[in-house]
Amino acid sequence: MTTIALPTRFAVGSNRLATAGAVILGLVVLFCLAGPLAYHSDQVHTALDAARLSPGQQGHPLGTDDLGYDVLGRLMVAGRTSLAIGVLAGLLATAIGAVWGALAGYAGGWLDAVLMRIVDTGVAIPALFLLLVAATLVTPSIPVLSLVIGGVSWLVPARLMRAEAATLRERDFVKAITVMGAGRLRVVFGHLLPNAVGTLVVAGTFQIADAILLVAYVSFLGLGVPPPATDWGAMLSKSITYTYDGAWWLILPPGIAIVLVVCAINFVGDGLRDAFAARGRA
Amino acid sequence: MSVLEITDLRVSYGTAVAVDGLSVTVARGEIVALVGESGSGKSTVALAALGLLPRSAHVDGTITVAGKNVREATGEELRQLRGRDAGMVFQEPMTALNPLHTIEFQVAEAIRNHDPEPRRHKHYRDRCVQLLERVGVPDASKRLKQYPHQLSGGLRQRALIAIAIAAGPGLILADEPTTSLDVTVQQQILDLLRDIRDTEGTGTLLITHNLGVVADIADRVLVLRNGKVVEEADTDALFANPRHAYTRQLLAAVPRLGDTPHDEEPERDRTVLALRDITVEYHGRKVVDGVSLSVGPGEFVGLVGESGSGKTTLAQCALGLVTPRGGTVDVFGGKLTHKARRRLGVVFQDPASSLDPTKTVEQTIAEPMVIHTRTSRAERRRRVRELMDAVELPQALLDRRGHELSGGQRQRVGLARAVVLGPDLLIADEPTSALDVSVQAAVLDVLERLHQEFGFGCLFISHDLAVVDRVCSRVAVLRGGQLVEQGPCATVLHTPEHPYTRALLLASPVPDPAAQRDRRRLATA
Amino acid sequence: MTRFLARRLLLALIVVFLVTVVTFVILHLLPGGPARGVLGVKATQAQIDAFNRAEGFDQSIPLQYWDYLVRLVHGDLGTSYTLNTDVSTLLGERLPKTLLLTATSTLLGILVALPLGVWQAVRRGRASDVVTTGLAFVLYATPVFFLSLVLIILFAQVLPIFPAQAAQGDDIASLLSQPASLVLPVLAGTGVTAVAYSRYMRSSTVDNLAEDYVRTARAKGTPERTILWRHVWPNSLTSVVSMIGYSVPVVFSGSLVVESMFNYPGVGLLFWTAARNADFPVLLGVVLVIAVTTVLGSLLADVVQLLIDPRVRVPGVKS
Amino acid sequence: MRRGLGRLAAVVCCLLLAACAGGRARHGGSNTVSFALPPSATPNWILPLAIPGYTASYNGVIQSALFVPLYAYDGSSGAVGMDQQASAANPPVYAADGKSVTITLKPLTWSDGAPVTSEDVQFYLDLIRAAKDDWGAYTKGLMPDNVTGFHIVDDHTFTLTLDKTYNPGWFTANQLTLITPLPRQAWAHDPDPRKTFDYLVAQAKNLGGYNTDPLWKVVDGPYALESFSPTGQVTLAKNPSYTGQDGSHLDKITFLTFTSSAAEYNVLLAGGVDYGYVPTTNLGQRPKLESMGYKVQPWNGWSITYIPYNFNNPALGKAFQQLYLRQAIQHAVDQKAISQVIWRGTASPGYGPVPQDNDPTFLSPQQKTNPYPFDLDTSRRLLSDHGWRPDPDGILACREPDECGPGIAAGTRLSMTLLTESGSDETDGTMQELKSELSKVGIELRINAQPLNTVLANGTTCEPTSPACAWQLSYFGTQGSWYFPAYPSGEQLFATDAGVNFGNYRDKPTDDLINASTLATSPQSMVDYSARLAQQLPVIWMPNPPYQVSAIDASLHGVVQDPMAGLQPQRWYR
Repeated sequence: MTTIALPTRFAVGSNRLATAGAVILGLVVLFCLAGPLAYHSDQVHTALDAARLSPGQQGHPLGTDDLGYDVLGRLMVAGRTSLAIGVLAGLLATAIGAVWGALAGYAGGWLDAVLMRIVDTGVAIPALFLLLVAATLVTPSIPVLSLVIGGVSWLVPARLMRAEAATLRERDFVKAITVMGAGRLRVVFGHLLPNAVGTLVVAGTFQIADAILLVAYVSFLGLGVPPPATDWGAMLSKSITYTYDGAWWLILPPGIAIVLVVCAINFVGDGLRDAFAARGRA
Repeated sequence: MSVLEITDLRVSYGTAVAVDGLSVTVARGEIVALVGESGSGKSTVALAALGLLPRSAHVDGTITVAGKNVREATGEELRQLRGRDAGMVFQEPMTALNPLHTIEFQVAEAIRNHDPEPRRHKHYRDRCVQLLERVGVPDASKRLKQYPHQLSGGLRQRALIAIAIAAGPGLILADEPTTSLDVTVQQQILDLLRDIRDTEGTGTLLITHNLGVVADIADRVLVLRNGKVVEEADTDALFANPRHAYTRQLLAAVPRLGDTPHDEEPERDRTVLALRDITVEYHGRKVVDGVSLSVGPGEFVGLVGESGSGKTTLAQCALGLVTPRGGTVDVFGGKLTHKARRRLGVVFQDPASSLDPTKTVEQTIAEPMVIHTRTSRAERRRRVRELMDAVELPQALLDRRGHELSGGQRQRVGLARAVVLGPDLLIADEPTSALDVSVQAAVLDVLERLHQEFGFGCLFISHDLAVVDRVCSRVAVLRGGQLVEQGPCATVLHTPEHPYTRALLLASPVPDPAAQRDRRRLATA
Repeated sequence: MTRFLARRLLLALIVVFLVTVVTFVILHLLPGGPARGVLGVKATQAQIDAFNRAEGFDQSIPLQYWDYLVRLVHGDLGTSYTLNTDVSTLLGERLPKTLLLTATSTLLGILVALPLGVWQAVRRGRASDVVTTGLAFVLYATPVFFLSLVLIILFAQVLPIFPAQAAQGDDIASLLSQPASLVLPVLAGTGVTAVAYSRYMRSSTVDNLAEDYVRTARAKGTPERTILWRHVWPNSLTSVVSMIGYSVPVVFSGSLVVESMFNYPGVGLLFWTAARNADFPVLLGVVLVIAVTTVLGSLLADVVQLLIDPRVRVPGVKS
Repeated sequence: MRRGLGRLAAVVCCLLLAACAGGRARHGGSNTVSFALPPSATPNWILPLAIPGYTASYNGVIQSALFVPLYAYDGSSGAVGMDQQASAANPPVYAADGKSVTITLKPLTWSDGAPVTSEDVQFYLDLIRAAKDDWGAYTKGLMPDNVTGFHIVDDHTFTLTLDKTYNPGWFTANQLTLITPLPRQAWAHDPDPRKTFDYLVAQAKNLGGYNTDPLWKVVDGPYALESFSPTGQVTLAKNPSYTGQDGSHLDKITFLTFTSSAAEYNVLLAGGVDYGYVPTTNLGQRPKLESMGYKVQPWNGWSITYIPYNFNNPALGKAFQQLYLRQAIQHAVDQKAISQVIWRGTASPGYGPVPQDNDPTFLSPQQKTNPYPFDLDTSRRLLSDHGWRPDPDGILACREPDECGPGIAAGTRLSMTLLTESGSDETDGTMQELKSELSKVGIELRINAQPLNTVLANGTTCEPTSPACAWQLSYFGTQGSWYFPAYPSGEQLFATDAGVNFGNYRDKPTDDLINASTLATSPQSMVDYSARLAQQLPVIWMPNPPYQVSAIDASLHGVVQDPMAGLQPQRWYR
């Protein structure tokens, strides 16, 4: 049996984009975490007497918003929230999805059918509706929002993992170890999940990116963390007002921050996918 | 006059050299075989001949097809050359055909591509029918309307050959054209290739790993190893008098029927595996139909059959992976309980998927011990080392993972895992089919030694009669889900009673051109 | 084939049923119920009790659900608490507008994305691919509301070419009478779909270009252009077509945001208003419509798959 | 398939091209006016007999244009008072004992030719008496329970017998205004008033029938219904058979509905509205609007805005009962800055229980001058003087229970949750500002923003032991917490056990003053009431947002922005 053994080819640039993504991500994280150490601004108390200042006025490089918060400092504080929720929610969604999908894919039969119909149902209900209801049931905070967003976005990883598990289940090593007496838990946790790690890491990366977007949506709709805490989406929630006030540039810092971070994470995810695909082929 | 002339071909990907200074010519009406094991670079040669190598390949040397220099041809010249001067037949007829187009579309396209005035595809229907009839497709006009997935493997390969010869090329490049086919179908395809050569005078470059196929059809042979030709000779000369050590080694590794003496086996009254009247249905179709089979303690039973004969399904019944619709499965005189599984070992066909790529060799071999025993870590480690020795693997591999091993090494690890608890029954489903012959021989040696050491009963599933003859004492032949014949190897494989067994035996090519000619005469008679 | 469809239809029904259960239960978990929101600050306890009695909120949730289901089967989605109109009429007015928005932007998205994806795949790894793929990533990373904002700023404020607001009015004709007001919402919606589809199309085409049948086609002398459009394109399309069918929820949630940004009088806006007023019958109705559309989308994807892929349509050989 | 795609592409291109040629409407012009209703306001009730859920003011505007109420109160004169022109009767004459009142109707005529008579008033009273539990304005003990007899003197004169003596000002403004004469000859469907009531309600629920139902053709107001779309767009045309003194100058007025304020604003910018509103957030564009020919004017409501304390809250109720704590909190509310910066000058500070910026009649000097101005130092001192000391996290805790006050345990922390309505930038900003200032004093305010209905549903009156009493502070005042009827007394707000006394405020002197304001005849009790509650702080007084910030076509004259949110479009002219 002959196969042409070609060395793995990366898509030109995918690797470079991934590196660029990682660098951008690192810089943004540094900006959000270490930024406030170097650049001090009061992000707890309003300052109505210093509201709506243009960039550069009174020592505010990016100006102030309509309650007098320094925009540059706010960008850092907001970024912490966005990133924290994004990462936590993304990981949670991936974890739930992984176990759910692995169970469905490995068990097959009626359990698979039941579990996947639940996923179908979840997909058919708009996530925004669930978030809206959730926000009225509980007071938003970083852990709560992470739970809620993770809780509504595990469906995609669950489907991915199910497909992966259904494939893995047919692999000889799983059959062999099952025949020789391995139990379901051992197979799922000892073999299926470790083998799906590549898929999961990639899915997790994309989940984090998507979660950051979802947090932005939620906050944009006013269902985010209560003030004075904020996040990038919340900074944009008054954007329409800003544009009518002629302060349209106020929407750029948080808007660009979201796009930049989500983009960077996606680049990294794509790079990881290629890397895992390469390892799988080796 | 030669239809293909390759001089001093070198192909490399980065630093990896695939082909290293290969020269070969194929004349009209000649069948030249390029034989070698995996990684020898033989497929690269075929692709290079039509300029089909990926951009990343670095190519040196000259390639001339029908007098045209392939390496200097422009894109359009190359396109014209492909199909008209040389047709190509690939190994996997399923993936090599476009699943969304009818056979007619795909055959007609091959004609149309070289029609100076291309017309709509349906204008070529008559020619397509002729072509399909030429390659022996029954009901040609009906088949034209069908899609690849509606055809059997053999018919797909015939359709591919029809595509290859559609524009009347002087050369056919056949890359492992029969590897994925059953022996009986393989025989038909080889006959077809020979017939095309005889009638159309086409030259053929046949790429294969199977020395039996070479002996059957080739006029001349080049033996390839690591991209280099180690020996070139006429077929008869090569088999009669191999000059290079590697060629000799290859030939020696090929199992042959009758090479292994069979002792009289005592009748056994106990069984480790007893399948009684097993019937399995998929979607209302009987895949296994009333098969009874037993394996005694220490007995080595072969189960042979072509694809779709139900042999793997039967094995899965024994393993509890498939629940039969009718009949009983009896393992160690009872049901297949968790306790019984401790005494059961299993080896599968595909070395690529037989090991968990996230586990080290040591973890893999030790896993059954973790499941069934409470042995200490040190004890497990000692046992794993013993087994590494038993399957002839160096201890250095203990911390490697599956994908860092070769195919043969992986199957050895699989064997070690299967026998780590000293099983009473081993079920081996085509454990060597995916391996090169030399590796296969070594793995079979290991298997036999383990059998002697542990004395397990074994159900050995294979499509290769010679392999079965080599390791088994008793054999059962399956066809279409039914048991055709069973008995001692000495009887069934040497003096078969059933016509199907006989046909099977005749269809398996042997690496001996003279014998192969005799057999062919017998088969056509 | 009929059995396949029947099976899929049954699954779709099950999913829709589950959606109604989940939505209903979730809404009735909300504290306080809708009475205050509907009746206002000045309502007395007696009036609130009367409202709850009239709407059946004093009954157990399963009983209420049963009533709801019975009415649903008769095509009665209930009556809006605040708009004094039955929900089916409201949806009948709004749904065509949302469909106009989503269908136009999906169609535009497809028209842009599919050729773009093929082009990127063919030029894979070259500068033009890297640049367009990078841009697609940027657009993908842009939240719809931000994209809408940027569109508003650029095309309604800096260069006032298009209105920032969709036309208002009772029927779809009023929307079509001011097509200029549709441009920005449609563009924002197109952004959502085009990016997703072009990513699928690119990777699907890249995968298919590496398939054996492409090598076969090349080996028989097929021109590259024919290989691309007659061999690779249909194959890439089969997987992307189902992606398009499955993307209905994405398109709809995009539409929820786009409609609220451009004040487009469709189902999405109805949803926000109903959410603000705790208008349960309308919320249930909208979620049900979205769920049914989602399920229909995947059903449609399967049917189209059935039509274009002979492997699904025609039974193969038994192996 | 491919051809189909091509055709669609062509259609899309046409759409895009046509898009560039879209036109715009222009405000002003003929003798008609288009009026923008508040966002999401959809008129859905034409019958001047409201049932719960249909009492919105925009319904009332349309009803009173069609059916003249017995007495209209509005701010058209500059102060809130009776609008004689818009009333169906001459001012009421109370008997000396105050236990009966005699009313004479003006010579109005129904559009079917019949005169408006005393029986039409009796018809109304019979209806609400028969179905009082289903009547939206019913409060036990008040109308119609407090009218014990109806005596017809003649076709235009009748006498009502009352169950006790009432303050005539209050009774006219808050009780008689509820009555509207109805066309008995056209509407008395059944001799049984209950059945008639049900019939009328059923007809009124059928929005689709408004255009054709003959019931609604019989009107006595300055306008008649021209068209009514189920989505809420309503057009009224001048009533040709109107016989009163308040006839319409305009030919037509159209009420437009919008799903959001942003939508309205854009139509306003496009010139599609004569009388619209500017979302506060868009006030930055005021000059542009003015250059387009709009007058931009806040429309102040007859309202107050506040945050109730839940005095029954198990954790902090006892603390809230301490006046010094309420004073400390009130000192931390920078009403001026909130009004100026966050509301951009459209809201106005409010320091007590009566509307402060329309009519000084009831305003006490105490409320007017603000007894508790923004002063964080005083706030801090009040708390430290009463035994509150900061914890390590800066939040004050009670360390001297004797000084803190009865029922406050040592260690009680001043950390409170504010349930506030979501969806408004101004409210969000106000709450952030409040939180920020309170944190400087050592009080932690946790903000829980929820949709308005959730806030209302959760922040209601409750027993201390009930889990429903978990709320501590609640804000539902984005559009003003409370709109008063004509007479701004507090019997529903701050009287013990009153329906909208959500926080369970109990104060005997207040109860007495409220009683006096409804029963006694002198206005002094109202002024005293204003003073008392400005000092006692039953709630946190907050800036009162405007009803809306209007943008009015400069060529439209005669417009008075009635604090009671009523409209008198008949008096507008160009």
